Amino acid sequence: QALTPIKISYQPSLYWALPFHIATEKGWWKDVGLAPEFSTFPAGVPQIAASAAGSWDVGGTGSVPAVLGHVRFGIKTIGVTNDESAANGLVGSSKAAADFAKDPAGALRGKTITLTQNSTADFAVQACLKKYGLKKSDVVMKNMGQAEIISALSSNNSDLAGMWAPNTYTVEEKAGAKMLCSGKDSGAIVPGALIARGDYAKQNPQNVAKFLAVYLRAWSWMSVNRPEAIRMMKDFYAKGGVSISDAAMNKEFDTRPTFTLAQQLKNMERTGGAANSKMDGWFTELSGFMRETGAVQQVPAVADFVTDEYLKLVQADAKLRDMANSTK
Amino acid sequence: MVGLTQRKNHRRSVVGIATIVLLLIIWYLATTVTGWINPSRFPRPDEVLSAFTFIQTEGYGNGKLHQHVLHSLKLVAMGFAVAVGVGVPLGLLMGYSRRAEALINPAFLLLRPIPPLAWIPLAIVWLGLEDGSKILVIFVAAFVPSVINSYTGVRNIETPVMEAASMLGIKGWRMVTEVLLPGAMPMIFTGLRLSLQASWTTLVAAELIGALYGLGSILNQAAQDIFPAMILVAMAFVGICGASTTWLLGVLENHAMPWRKGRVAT
Amino acid sequence: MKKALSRQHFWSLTVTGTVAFFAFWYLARALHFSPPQFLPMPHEVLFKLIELMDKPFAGATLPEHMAASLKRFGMGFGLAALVGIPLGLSMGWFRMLDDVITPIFDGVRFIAPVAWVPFAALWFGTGIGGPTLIIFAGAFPPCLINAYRGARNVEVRFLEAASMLGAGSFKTITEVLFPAAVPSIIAGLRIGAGLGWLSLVGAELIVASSGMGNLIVRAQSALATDTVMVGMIAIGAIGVVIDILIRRLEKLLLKHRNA
Amino acid sequence: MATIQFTDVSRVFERDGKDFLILDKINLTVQDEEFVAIVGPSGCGKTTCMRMAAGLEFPSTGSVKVNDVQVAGPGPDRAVVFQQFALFPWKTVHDNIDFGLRSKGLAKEERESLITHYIALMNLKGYESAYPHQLSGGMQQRVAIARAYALNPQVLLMDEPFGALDAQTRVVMQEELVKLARKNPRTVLFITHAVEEAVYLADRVVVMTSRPGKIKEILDVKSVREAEQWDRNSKIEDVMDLESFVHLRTRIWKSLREEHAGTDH
Amino acid sequence: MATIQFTDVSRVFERDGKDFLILDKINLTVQDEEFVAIVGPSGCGKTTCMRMAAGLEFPSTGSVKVNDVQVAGPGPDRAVVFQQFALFPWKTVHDNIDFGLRSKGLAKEERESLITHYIALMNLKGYESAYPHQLSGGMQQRVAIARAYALNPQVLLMDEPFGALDAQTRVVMQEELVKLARKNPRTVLFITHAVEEAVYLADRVVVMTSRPGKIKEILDVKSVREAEQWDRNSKIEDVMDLESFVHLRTRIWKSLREEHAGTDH
Ligand SMILES: Nc1ncnc2c1ncn2[C@@H]1O[C@H](COP(=O)(O)OP(=O)(O)OP(=O)(O)O)[C@@H](O)[C@H]1O
Ligand SMILES: Nc1ncnc2c1ncn2[C@@H]1O[C@H](COP(=O)(O)OP(=O)(O)OP(=O)(O)O)[C@@H](O)[C@H]1O
Ligand SMILES: O=[N+]([O-])[O-]
Ligand SMILES: [Mg+2]
Ligand SMILES: [Mg+2]
Repeated sequence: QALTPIKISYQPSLYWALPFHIATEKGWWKDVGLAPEFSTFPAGVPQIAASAAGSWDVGGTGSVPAVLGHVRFGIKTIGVTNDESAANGLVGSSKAAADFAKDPAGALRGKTITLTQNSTADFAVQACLKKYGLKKSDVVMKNMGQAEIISALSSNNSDLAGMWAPNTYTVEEKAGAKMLCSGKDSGAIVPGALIARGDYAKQNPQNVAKFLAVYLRAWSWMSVNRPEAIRMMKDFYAKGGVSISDAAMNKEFDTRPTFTLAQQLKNMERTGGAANSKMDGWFTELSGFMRETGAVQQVPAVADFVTDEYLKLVQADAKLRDMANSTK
Repeated sequence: MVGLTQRKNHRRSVVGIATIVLLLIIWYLATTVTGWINPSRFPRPDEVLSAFTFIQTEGYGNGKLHQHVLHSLKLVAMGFAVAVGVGVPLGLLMGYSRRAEALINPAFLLLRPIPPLAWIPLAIVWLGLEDGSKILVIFVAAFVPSVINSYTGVRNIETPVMEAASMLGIKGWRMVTEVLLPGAMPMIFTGLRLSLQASWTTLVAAELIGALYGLGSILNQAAQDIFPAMILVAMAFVGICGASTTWLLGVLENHAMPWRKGRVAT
Repeated sequence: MKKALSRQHFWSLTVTGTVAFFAFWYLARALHFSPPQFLPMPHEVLFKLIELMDKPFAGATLPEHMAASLKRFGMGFGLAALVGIPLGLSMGWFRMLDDVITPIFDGVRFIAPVAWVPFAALWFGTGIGGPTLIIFAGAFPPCLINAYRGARNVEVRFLEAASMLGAGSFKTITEVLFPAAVPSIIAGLRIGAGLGWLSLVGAELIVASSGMGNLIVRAQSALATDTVMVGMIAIGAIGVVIDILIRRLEKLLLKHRNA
Repeated sequence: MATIQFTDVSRVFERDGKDFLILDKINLTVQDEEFVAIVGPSGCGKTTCMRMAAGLEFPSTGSVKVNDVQVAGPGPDRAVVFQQFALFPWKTVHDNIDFGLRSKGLAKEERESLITHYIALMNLKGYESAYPHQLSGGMQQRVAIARAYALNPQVLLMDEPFGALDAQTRVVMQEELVKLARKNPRTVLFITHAVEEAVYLADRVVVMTSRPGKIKEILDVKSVREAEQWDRNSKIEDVMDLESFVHLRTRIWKSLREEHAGTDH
Repeated sequence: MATIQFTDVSRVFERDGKDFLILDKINLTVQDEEFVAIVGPSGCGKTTCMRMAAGLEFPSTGSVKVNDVQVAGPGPDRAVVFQQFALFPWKTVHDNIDFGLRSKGLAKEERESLITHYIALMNLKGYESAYPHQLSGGMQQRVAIARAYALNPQVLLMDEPFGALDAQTRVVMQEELVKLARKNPRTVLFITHAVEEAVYLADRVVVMTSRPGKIKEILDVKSVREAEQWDRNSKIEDVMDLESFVHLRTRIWKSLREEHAGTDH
């Protein structure tokens, strides 16, 4: 039987993208009759913009671009890649870290923070500021790409930065920087999003379900095969030019919760027809943040784009469900 | 025969304005009534207008439009000035002295083809996140045309003119100020125009380096927000600034070379 | 005019200049002008370059990255030349076309090729289309302007001779304007190739999986300054090679004309 | 049959917003197969006259007719030999001559035989595939003349065709033009600054006044030549010392010097 | 006192890796205040000779001396008038003349009086602040000559100074040069293609052979002029019909034609 092509997009060297690599290495796509064509993007924004040109059908991205993608191009969020709350946050140079240990609010007030605006790291940084009783206007924020931020931080041209993993590990290991306050520390839940182009999902629900099943299978497998997974992770990160220590890789596994099919469905369970699931809460928070930054003009209704429809298709199909839960 | 006829300027501007108006109408029709173009892929005129009003009144990307424009003008002016200040004398020197050329050329050849964008990492590391690093990136882009054109300008001074100068016993500083500089002036100005254009086209890259204000930072921010209408507003103002600074340069050029008055401009 | 240097003298100065350049580089490090991890030494860069010839970084070896970039460049630059030269020549001949296109063109030429990145993503996405558009945006203006200027600057006597000999528009454009404008067109191709090649780094922001631009951004993120420099030098070297090739083409086309 | 007829031709040029009268009521008819030379001070409008006959320029008032038809534009019936040759530098000798023939839509064979003929006539054999820059000035000029002649035009218009040549080469070219004109007579309008050249070549010499250009006088060289029995085949240095030649030459000289004193050279 | 002395001067040029002998054993002495004209076929090496006297070019063998001193480089003692005028386009008439004077370190007043003098002499009054492109060709040439004369050089070197002018303007310039030479005699080396010009202006005319350039013959015009009592102040058209003039002219003509036949024009 001929394989159905499907265009999958992700960002290289990110923890949540590892399942794509593993599924490919293991040859799991053809088990569900899919032939993936991958495209990768350095950040979420160009990734979702490319959906307008039909460059991809499904994929994973940060939750901030997921919301923006819905508002601009009708992209659906169909699941969660991982909880990366601990992996996004405010990073400081060793000097800034010392000041921060003594007086967090004082160490931040009036300082310049370099960060990538409209990113999950931005979201986490805002939550951290709130936690220490600071307003946005109490600091100066400079918008830069992650690569520029790394250069600036490591050459002492910036002391405070909003970053995400594995860039955080890079600066921790190579420039002596420290994570000062993550999303997790500040109570900001930062989910990663599994996404699908709206019209593609509508026309090919089964393909989307198959995609989800393979993705979930990879997490299931990794949960019991960490040493091999770490080996593959090393390859995968290297492809994106990232080289971090084994310890940092293990830390990725330890600090970034992932969700099984059952957990995903539970996170998304709504009662009484209201958008009141756990995930609805996360994404409402995020949307509020984006309204504040001006990235979107109105807070979008979560029910319009966060949907468990496709996970339910996986659940409903015995073969796919088994696959999603398979540790082999 | 069309190609042989003299072009009249007023006719040109009438056609030019008509063309632009026509384009605006086509744009309007294509994005609204007819629906040929999906507005999510290219914004409607009214969206652009409201983006313009928005940045004018409420501000966008840390500031109002005029703050952005002024900051970009400042960056371009500095980068351009440094590039010209270093590039023109260097080009004159390399043009005049074969020794200097042989000596300097290797470094120039090695550094010249490296894209300004590729300098960003080093610019940040060396000069930090303030204006210095942005000016360096603009400088890198604007430097090359200034050098090359000044060099070519000197080399293209007609041999009889150079021989006349040596026949008259001209040497040293007088040679530079009274022969090389005026002789190479037309080419130098061509170089300055190219340098200016390079400065503007590099602005966006330069402002990737943590800019608070600037048209480039607006472009970057609007790209991140996927706000095509705002992108167009920023593009339009980059175009307007580029065209007006070039016009200013043209005015300067006319005054700088009184001996060319009444000749056909290139 | 100054006399040409003897070959020996020229090379001794050139070598001196080259040595001085590298000496300055080492000196900058010795004087702690910049922290070591941000200013690798020439030999370190060289070793890195040799290493990257067959060891992949960011998913591909250096030659593979180069090949990916060159392919995109070829498309964008080829298109720019293919559209820009005939259009520029036609604008030089048909006044109406000139009047219509020039004002549009004057407005857009100050806009950085990288500024088109968002639209390139919106219109063409990841395929070859997006990068092609951006490289095109860099290379097109000089191709067009120089073909146009070349055509406008054709000596009137040639045009008069052509019309006296009964040539029509097509024949005039192909057999008079084009050959007469060749030097100017070549200069435009050289500048255009340079700018197109520079825009590549921007273009590769939207396609992250390969290419020289990607290599540099990835290396920057990994704090691998030596790899960044290898990328810069490789980009520079290819730029020089492209320029040399175009000059060869010029020699070929102008073989029969005097200097 | 081909004639060129200027009737009350005036030409005004605008410069810096002001109108300048350049040519003032020119009346001149060049007869079929007649060779007319125009001399006159620099800037008097000679080139402008010729360009009007070529259709590259138009009168402000009056009319220019070739064969009783108003001139509307350039065409291969009126071949022009420009002062700077205007050969296409990117075409070989062969292709330069061929360019106009192809425009006329002649068959390949016919074109080749014409090209061979004129290359031989102009003594250019062996140089078919040379490019203009590989030729000396005199040879380039012969190519330009061959290119014009090959079109088999009714009218030949030549604007200081030998002006850029050194004096020695110039003489050789004059002699060749005389030979050619004998073998292939044409209606010719010939502009020159060199009075000897005009007297040696022309049937009639038109002397113009300085700006605004008017016709000052017309000298009938042909009747003198026939009366004095100059040998039409002789070299210029054989005739230029003849008293009748010297007399005509000096007469034109002086007429021109009067004009020259009036202009701001 | 100023003389120019070429002794066994040969010059070889390399082109495409091959050596070409351009000048072959030139021996010539130009006496103090003598006016020597050189004529010869195109490419025979006339300009090369002149450039060697100017110090812009050097002999391969032999020596070029000015005032018995070997020429080592250009200098304001030997003023050059180039064929293409070589005025500085970015300087006014006044400043072009002044440019060389400033190099000589003269005081401002003295310079101004010299400039005024030569501007008047060259009939350029009123054009002091004009730029070269605002002048006609003849006027530009007069500025170039004024610039050269103002330096008060011992030697004047002129390379086809009137080659680019039309025939009428040329005559006016020739007459002005004769007038000037009478008021301010100098040692002059003058290159031309026009034989009449050489005969009209020079004391001696040197005829050169075609490549490699050798001196073919030297004609003593001065003795003829003095013997036949040509009026040195007369206009060219007054002398050019004199039998002695025509005879000399035709003699040189024929000598050149022989050379010309030998070159591939
Ligand atoms: N397109 C034009 N616009 C304005 N003035 C012009 C134009 N063409 C020619 N003229 C003027 O017309 C006059 C006559 O020019 P034309 O070229 O016919 O002179 P000419 O007799 O051929 O002179 P020459 O002997 O120097 O070639 C000149 O004063 C010139 O400046
Ligand atoms: N720098 C050079 N390199 C090689 N050949 C040269 C150089 N300068 C002159 N020649 C050659 O030397 C010869 C003599 O040149 P020169 O300019 O002296 O001739 P000329 O007698 O002044 O000719 P014309 O009358 O055409 O001005 C020519 O064949 C020329 O090609
Ligand atoms: O995926 N993000 O770029 O946040
Ligand atoms: Mg004329
Ligand atoms: Mg010469």
